[in-house]
Amino acid sequence: MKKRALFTLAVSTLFVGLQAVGGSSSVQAAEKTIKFGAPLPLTGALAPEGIKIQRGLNLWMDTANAKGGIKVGNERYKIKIIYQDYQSNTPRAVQTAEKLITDDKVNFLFSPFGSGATKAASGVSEKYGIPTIASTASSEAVYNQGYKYLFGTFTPNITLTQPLTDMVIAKRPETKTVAILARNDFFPLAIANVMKKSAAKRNLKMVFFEKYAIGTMDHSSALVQMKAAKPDWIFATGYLNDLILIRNQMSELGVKVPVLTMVAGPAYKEFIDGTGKLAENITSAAWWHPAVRYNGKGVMGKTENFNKLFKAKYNLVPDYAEASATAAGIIFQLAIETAGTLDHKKVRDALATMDTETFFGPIKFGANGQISSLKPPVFQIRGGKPLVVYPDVIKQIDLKFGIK
Amino acid sequence: MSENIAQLEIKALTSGYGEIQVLWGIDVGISAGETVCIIGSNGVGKSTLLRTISGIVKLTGGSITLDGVSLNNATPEDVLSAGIVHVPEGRRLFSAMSVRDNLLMGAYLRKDKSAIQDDLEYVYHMFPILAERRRQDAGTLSGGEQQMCAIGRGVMGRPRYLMIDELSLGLAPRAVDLLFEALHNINQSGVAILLVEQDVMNALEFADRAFVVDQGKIIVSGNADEVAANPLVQEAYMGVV
Amino acid sequence: MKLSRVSRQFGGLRAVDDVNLEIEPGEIVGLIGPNGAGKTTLINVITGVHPANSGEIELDGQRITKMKPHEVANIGCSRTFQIVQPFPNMTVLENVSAGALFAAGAKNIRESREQAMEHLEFVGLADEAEKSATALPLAGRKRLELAKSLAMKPRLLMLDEVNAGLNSTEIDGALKLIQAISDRGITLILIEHLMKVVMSMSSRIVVLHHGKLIANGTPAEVIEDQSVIEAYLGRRFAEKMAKEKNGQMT
Amino acid sequence: MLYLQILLNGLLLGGLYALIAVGFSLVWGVLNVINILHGTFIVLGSYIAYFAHLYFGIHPFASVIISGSVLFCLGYVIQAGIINRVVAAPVLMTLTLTFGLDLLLNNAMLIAFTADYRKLILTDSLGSYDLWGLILPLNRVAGVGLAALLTFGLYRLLRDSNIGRAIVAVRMDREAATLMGVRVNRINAVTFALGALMAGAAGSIFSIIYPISPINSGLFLGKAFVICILGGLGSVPGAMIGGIALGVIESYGALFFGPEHSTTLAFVILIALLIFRPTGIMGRKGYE
Amino acid sequence: MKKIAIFVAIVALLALPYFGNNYIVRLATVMMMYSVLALSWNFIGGMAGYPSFATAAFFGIGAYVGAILQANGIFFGAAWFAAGLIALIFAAIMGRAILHLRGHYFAIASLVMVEVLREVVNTNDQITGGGMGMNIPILKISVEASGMLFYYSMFVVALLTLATASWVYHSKLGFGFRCIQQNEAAANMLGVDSTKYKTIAFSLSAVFVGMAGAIYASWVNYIEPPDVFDIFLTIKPVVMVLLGGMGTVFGPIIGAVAFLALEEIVWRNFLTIHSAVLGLLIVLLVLFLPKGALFFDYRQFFRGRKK
Repeated sequence: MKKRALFTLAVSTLFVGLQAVGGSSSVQAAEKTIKFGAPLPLTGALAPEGIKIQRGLNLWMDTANAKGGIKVGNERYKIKIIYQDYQSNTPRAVQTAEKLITDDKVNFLFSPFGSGATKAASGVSEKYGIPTIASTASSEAVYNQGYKYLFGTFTPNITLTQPLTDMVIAKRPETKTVAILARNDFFPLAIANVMKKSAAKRNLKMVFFEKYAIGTMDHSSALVQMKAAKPDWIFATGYLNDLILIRNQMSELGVKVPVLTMVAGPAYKEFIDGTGKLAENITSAAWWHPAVRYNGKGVMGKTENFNKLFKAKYNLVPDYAEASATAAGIIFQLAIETAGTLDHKKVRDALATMDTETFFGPIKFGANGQISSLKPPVFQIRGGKPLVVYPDVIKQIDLKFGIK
Repeated sequence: MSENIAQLEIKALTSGYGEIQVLWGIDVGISAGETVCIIGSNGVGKSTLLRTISGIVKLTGGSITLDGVSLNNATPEDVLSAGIVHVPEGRRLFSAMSVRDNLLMGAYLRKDKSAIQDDLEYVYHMFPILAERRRQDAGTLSGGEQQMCAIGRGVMGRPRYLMIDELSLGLAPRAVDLLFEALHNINQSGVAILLVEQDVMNALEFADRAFVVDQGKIIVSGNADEVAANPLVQEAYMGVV
Repeated sequence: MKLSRVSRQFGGLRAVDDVNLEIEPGEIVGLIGPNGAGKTTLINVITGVHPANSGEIELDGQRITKMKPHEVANIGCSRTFQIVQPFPNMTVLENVSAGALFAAGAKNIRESREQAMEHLEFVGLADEAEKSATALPLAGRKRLELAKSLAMKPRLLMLDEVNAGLNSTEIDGALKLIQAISDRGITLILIEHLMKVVMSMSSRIVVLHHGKLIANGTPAEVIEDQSVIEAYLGRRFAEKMAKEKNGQMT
Repeated sequence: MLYLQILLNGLLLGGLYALIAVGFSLVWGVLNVINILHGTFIVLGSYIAYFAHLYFGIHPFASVIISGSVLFCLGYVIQAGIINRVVAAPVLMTLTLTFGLDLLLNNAMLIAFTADYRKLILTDSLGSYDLWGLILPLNRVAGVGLAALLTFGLYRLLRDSNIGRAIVAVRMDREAATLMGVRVNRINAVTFALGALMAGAAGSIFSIIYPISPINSGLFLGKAFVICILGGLGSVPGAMIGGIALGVIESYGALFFGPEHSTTLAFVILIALLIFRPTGIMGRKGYE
Repeated sequence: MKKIAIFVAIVALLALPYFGNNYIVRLATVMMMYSVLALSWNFIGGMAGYPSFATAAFFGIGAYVGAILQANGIFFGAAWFAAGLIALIFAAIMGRAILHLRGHYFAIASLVMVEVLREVVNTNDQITGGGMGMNIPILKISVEASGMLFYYSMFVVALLTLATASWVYHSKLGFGFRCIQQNEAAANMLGVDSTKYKTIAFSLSAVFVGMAGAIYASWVNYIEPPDVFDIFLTIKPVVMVLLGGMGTVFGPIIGAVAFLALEEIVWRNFLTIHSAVLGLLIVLLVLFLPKGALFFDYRQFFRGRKK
């Protein structure tokens, strides 16, 4: 009896507390706001990625709001982003997206993280006709569903691997063989498959192609086998933790190779911190890099300015995921301001016809909604920093070979 | 014997498990250095009596005192510290532990390292076979050796009162003789012994005094020889008069 | 019921050692022996809990040696436990109806309840039917155990220490009940530590010691048996008694 | 040579695995509690090592002492304060309880340290040694060496110390241990704390091998499960043999079936073992 | 009284899509799904007393079987039904193999089933899409219609599960489960074929979960191994049943509703610490109310008048 009373007390206190917290946040709607929904993986396996996107979005929101918000016609609206954690669980992301639309009544939506979840959730925004920008989805399969309301800031995966392949072969013609080790997961596997295609196109011989399970704690067997195949080029995909572990184990097992490419991670500061000297000479490609220089429109202005603001807010150098999230916000803002209304259909049309430039790069979407104007840079880690080696316009340094 | 003042005093003791009462008012007094045996058939509460004294089972009424100090609410640790050691029925050795480690467990509460070593030697001296098998797992010993180990483990607690439950159960006669001899020696060193035993004659021959328990009460008590002659004993066991 | 050369080992220990035994329908057989003699193990062997390592067991000509416990139960061979094992979260009635339902083939729960009620009346627990099984005192639980076994409509019933822990009036009651059960034509095996109890009841007594069958005969024969006395009271007591007896004779 | 190298890799991995499992196995064997918190404890140990290195320059092998002590205290408090209240309850209860505690602690770490992967990098990394073509990754060898030392230390503690014997005694016969004057509640808490200590120490060693994030706790826990079943419960040698077996199985599994199947293989073996030999390779006989 | 209450509840739930918005309908669908999971787990965990952690395995099997069949052009209703059937067969076979284990060993064996299946699905990418996940053909009907379709489908499965639970509870089968739960050895002695009964309980805990998994897959259009073989799918039903009362007919449903309510409130209001709050609740629940938070009230309520 006593225990039950105690529990009831605890639970009811909790409920009251919950209501208080829940209530207070929705009270102050005095000034006009535009609500953006952002279902993100803030906990679970993808939490690091989710937090990056949140950083990027927050930077946009704060910067834009500081400048008075979004101008719609003659009125100014403050930006409000409603975050929901979908716990790195894709179906939950779908559910969350729907909740944001029907329950929180958001005007616009940002996609969940990655191609898989974006694809799954895009059905919901299409259903309700909510313009949605995906800041981290690159697979063409996501955009080839015939949806009208989905736009994405990442070019197809092949735009990452093809320039890389071309460049490696141009600079080092004796490159003949390639080995691929891929995480058995949506994006890493997709990029590995694309790499396979790019390699085949250039007549590189595939001497090793293996997938590893999610949560693999030891890559030594695969690496020893790979070493025995003596490839000229090793291409490893996965997320941060996988790539850090693979790089460390490569060094432990004395796997040496002329070219080592890793996707997606080397662009992240955590990767360079986590591998130290071993990061040196690793190549990678991403959709954006802080070294790019664009004379952007919108609240961020030039790329340099974005880098500065980001540094000031987080004391970090932004990476492509963070930049893409900020860019997604700016794209929305530009589209809404162009449309001069919050009407979903009109904003959607503004997005579809958009042709402009931001700090992130030139923005123009293809017929399927995926960005077509972006030229992803290839970069290499040199002296602990990712430096651009391609395209030539923004090149910071020449590609160097040899991984110890 | 009767002029000895009882130091372990049990009065009107009742106890049991949950709602089931097993002991219905036991009165026993045991003096220092005495040997006492408790006999009676299965399930009459002999083991429960020992378990209540050693604090595993909570008493529900009556009192247990040692030298006038109440042990009514004592934990097994307190009882042990007070000098009462219980060698449980079925030996209950730590079977995958070596003989030596089992013996050392008996001295768990003691801090006097050198004295523990001495006592270890004393036990080995008393049961040379244990010395031989000190590294062997206790579970691999024969029944008799296990009982020796259990008694040795009890002795390692430096008891003033040693309570032994079912000494000879399932053991060969030769082993039983050895054990009784050892108990005799232990008793000679000043330790009082409270023995629960089914081999009536052996028990009565060994003990100074005896109690017959039936249905949670003491029905016969007195000098061992007198008890041996009492026809109730045989009845209590075999149902024949 | 027929056991031929039945043995069961646990590790190195022969808990049941080469036991031969025949029991006629309707008999009351007392199975006795000191602590650890293997009585309960023998029951476990018969009921299939610990199947025999060797030997054969037959019930009415049917071989039951390798049967599982529930199969043994279903052919009319039931037992009670030394330590009573009611289902704690069920009522007394539910406990008994379980026996009727699963072993005696009651068609549905209602029928099993009706049957159970009869058995509860028989053992004198009808008034406690709706009580929780754990609320019964020990004597009541022993009766419950009996009712449960009876509900299984057994041909052979093995009673494992039904009297342990009871006081003398309770024992008298239990004995009457056992007699009544026997009067229904059910073959009984009484496992007892106490000879006292079985003496009056049994037509035949079987004594186990160290897993071996050391005596098999009428109560009067068994009580005089030297090895039985030795098993019970210890070697010396037995010798002493033998001496006394010899003394009387000469 | 390839096979030999993979055997070596498997053994090294197995040494680390053994360290993951040994504390978990101890708690399971003695308290009969499946400690879902174990993985999170390991991660916490890694963070302690990481910050000790970052701010004070303490080598992770030295910070084993710090993380071990911190985790010991934390474990003691959690057991004595919370878990002990239901230690006698059925499996389901204790398991659900530690699951709830794990959600709590893991979330707390997520907030305190964020989910970002961190990695401790040694300034004076030992590199590798080439032994007639066989590559010895020295950092890992040293880590495994320390792991073996710690495991052996626990083994000796359980065998030779008074408290260790008491732990073993409680595991084998709770009531008999009580009769020896052992306070079972205290031993429970000490055992749990020792389990946490081993987890913390493992975390310290792992900080130079694995990226650190609260997300990793599930991985460690999963391995601990498999190893315990492989090696049998509650014994130090069992955990060692189970760990090494798993390491070798995974390594050769990756070679013969491809890396994507190596964990599956381990699980399949585990389920087969459970079905046919639930006491593990070592059986019940293995003891501390 | 009891019948009226159930009738009112059913009518209210049937009418729900006509009053609630899409989000409410979605939430109600989840509620139905949770009820199915909790009721199903209760067969093996609550009634028969075996701590099964295999729920996610059955759910995943159902989801993938349903998805694969639909991808191959099978009508969705048939695919859902087949999914339940396959889950049932799988459980019956696995149950035979692992139900002789007890306590922790059984718990782990059932848990490992989830891991093995996830990996098997992950690596057989020809059939399952592996790590790339799987898309389920979208039904060509309106948003509202599809929301209602999935809600009602889940509702029917939940009702089916409830009806089965109620029938089992009052039948010989459930009686046997309870006997096993309380004392398996004694149950055997009474003639309960415990192997058979346990296998039935395990299979019952699979069939409806399999169907729910298949409906779920169709509902979200996209599944991937870590999502449908999710350890939380295994743990949540346990917490729900603990919350509502083990081994009862309605307890699991009440637990499921309570859990969902808590989950939603916590999830909405404690963005970054929701799992900690959930953890705290679980801890409080186990420490203070091991018999179920809502155990007593409704039991009295339903039982009180009968006698």
